[in-house]
Amino acid sequence: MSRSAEHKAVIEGLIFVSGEEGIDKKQIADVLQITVASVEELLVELIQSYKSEERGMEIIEIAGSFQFVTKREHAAYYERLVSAPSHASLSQAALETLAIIAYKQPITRAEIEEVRGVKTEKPLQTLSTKGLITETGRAEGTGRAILYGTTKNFLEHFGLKSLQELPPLPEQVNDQSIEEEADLFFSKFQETME
Amino acid sequence: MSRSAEHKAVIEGLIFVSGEEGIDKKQIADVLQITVASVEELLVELIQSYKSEERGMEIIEIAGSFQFVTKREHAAYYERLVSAPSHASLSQAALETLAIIAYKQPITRAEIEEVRGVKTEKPLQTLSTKGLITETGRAEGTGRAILYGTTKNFLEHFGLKSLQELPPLPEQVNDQSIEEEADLFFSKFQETME
Amino acid sequence: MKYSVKVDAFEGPLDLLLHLITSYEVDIYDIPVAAITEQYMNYIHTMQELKLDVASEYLVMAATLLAIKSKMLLPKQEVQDFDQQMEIEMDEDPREDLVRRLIEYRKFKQAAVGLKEKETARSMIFTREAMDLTYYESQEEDVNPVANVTIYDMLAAMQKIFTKKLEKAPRRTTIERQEIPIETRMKQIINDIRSSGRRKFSELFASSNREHLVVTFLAVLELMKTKDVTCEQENNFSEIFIYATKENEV
Repeated sequence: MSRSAEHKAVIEGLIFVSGEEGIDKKQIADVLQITVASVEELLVELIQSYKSEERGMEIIEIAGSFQFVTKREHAAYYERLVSAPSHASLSQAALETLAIIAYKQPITRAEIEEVRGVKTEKPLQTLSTKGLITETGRAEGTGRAILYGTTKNFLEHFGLKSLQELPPLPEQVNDQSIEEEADLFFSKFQETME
Repeated sequence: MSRSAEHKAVIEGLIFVSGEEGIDKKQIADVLQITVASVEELLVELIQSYKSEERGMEIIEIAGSFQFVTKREHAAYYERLVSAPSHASLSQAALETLAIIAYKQPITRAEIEEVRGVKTEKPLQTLSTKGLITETGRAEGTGRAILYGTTKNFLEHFGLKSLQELPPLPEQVNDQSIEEEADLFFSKFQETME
Repeated sequence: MKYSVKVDAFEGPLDLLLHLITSYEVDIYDIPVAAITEQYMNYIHTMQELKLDVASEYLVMAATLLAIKSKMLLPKQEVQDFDQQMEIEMDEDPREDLVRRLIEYRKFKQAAVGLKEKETARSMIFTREAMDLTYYESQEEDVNPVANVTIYDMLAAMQKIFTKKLEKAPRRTTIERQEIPIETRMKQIINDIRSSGRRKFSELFASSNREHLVVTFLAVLELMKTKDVTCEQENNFSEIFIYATKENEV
């Protein structure tokens, strides 16, 4: 077996033994005593081989760690085996609160409530209990309110590589098009009035 | 993808998610809704493909159950992984088991499995080997199951003077937060009043 | 006045307003305040008639809407200028702050939908626990068995178990919350119908209690199945009348 083929096989094994906890590039590089760049190269090949072939698992990156997961299109089969859902879904209140925190962190409760227009104590508590958010510090000024931010668990719950992978907020892409739509609507409206 | 190729892929995934408990032919046949004979055929192919290729894992049969294990010739790498300074010495499974024993001792294996929802034989063995838990007696009643408790070693390694020094448990998950999940319209309105 | 109550979870007054704006297909940048306020007030009144606690935030928003409405009714003081458009633009629109809040809220409501999609995708993939690697550890005597693990990691593990348990729990709770037995409600309904000859379907659903509504509906279905009642409806969407079929015991 060539050197790099063996390394690739070991990377496969390392990702496998790490299970749902995953393993990052640095750890792999330390074990193989090769550079992170070499690990990256082999990882790309390995990930590709699981994608292209008729395989039951694939390698994904979540929160910087690589792990094996089953393929989405086979979900129905595994549901037959595992009775409980692997992830319970969050309530609408919790999801809205989490969205605000994810995009605006660090943020205080008062600021969240300002956006939602309702009290948000309970969703915050639920999200804390589930380990999706955490206190990240205290705001400056009077009161020194608690600042909230998302956790690594948050990335795991939503299967995100990092916070950068969050879809862009509608504002950044859409606000203009909404206004354009409105303008269009009005120009049409005026046309019909004339 | 052909029917049998998809079945083979799902078998691979099933063995993967079954972890250290493994899965037998009958269970696989039930999930795929095919005959045990067909499963056997696909299993042979799958096992062969892992043997012949340069892979990090292989599939073995133990007491009728199939599971993935790492390849023996890569042992040196895993030794390096566990001896790395960053490597946590207890797996998530072992930590969970230790936590349950610490807070609920004396406790039987069946009770631990009730809380965790999965088999706990291996974590118990690991914790015993590491001298963190020990048998403290036998439960009353039929079977007289072994009762587990933590050791003096456990206290020393975690820097505790006594069990009373264990940090209090996170707030017990209560009905309130379950109702929040239940997503009832009316409770929502009331919630916002609080 | 005709209005319909949408039995759905609104996440607050902003959510309700967005719903009204969407269902009446009006422009969020040019809200017809009078019309939307009327719909909003109808909703609040319905909630109150159903004896639901209306959250204070809903009432605050009602007051805000009324204030905006009255400001917009105030006559403009400036002289009719040739370029009227200019004047209006320079004047502060009393709706401005509300529109800003609605747009801000809508942004995150959409972001929540995005998260929900990610969550669903994530729930369709399965994984497994990390393998126990104790076998590979060196057997030297003085090795710390809990290296890199603190008491707080243990606590976090405990918390994770609770979360897992919680995640499994909700499926059961809604079903277990049946406090009114269907049989009891069936008896009530049949007695009610017998005393009055017939009943409007809608009259059976006067209660504001969700559970009561569900039990009532199930009770009616059960009574239809046992042929104790029959239902008649003249036209699509018209009122359904329920008649008792037998005079003997239920």
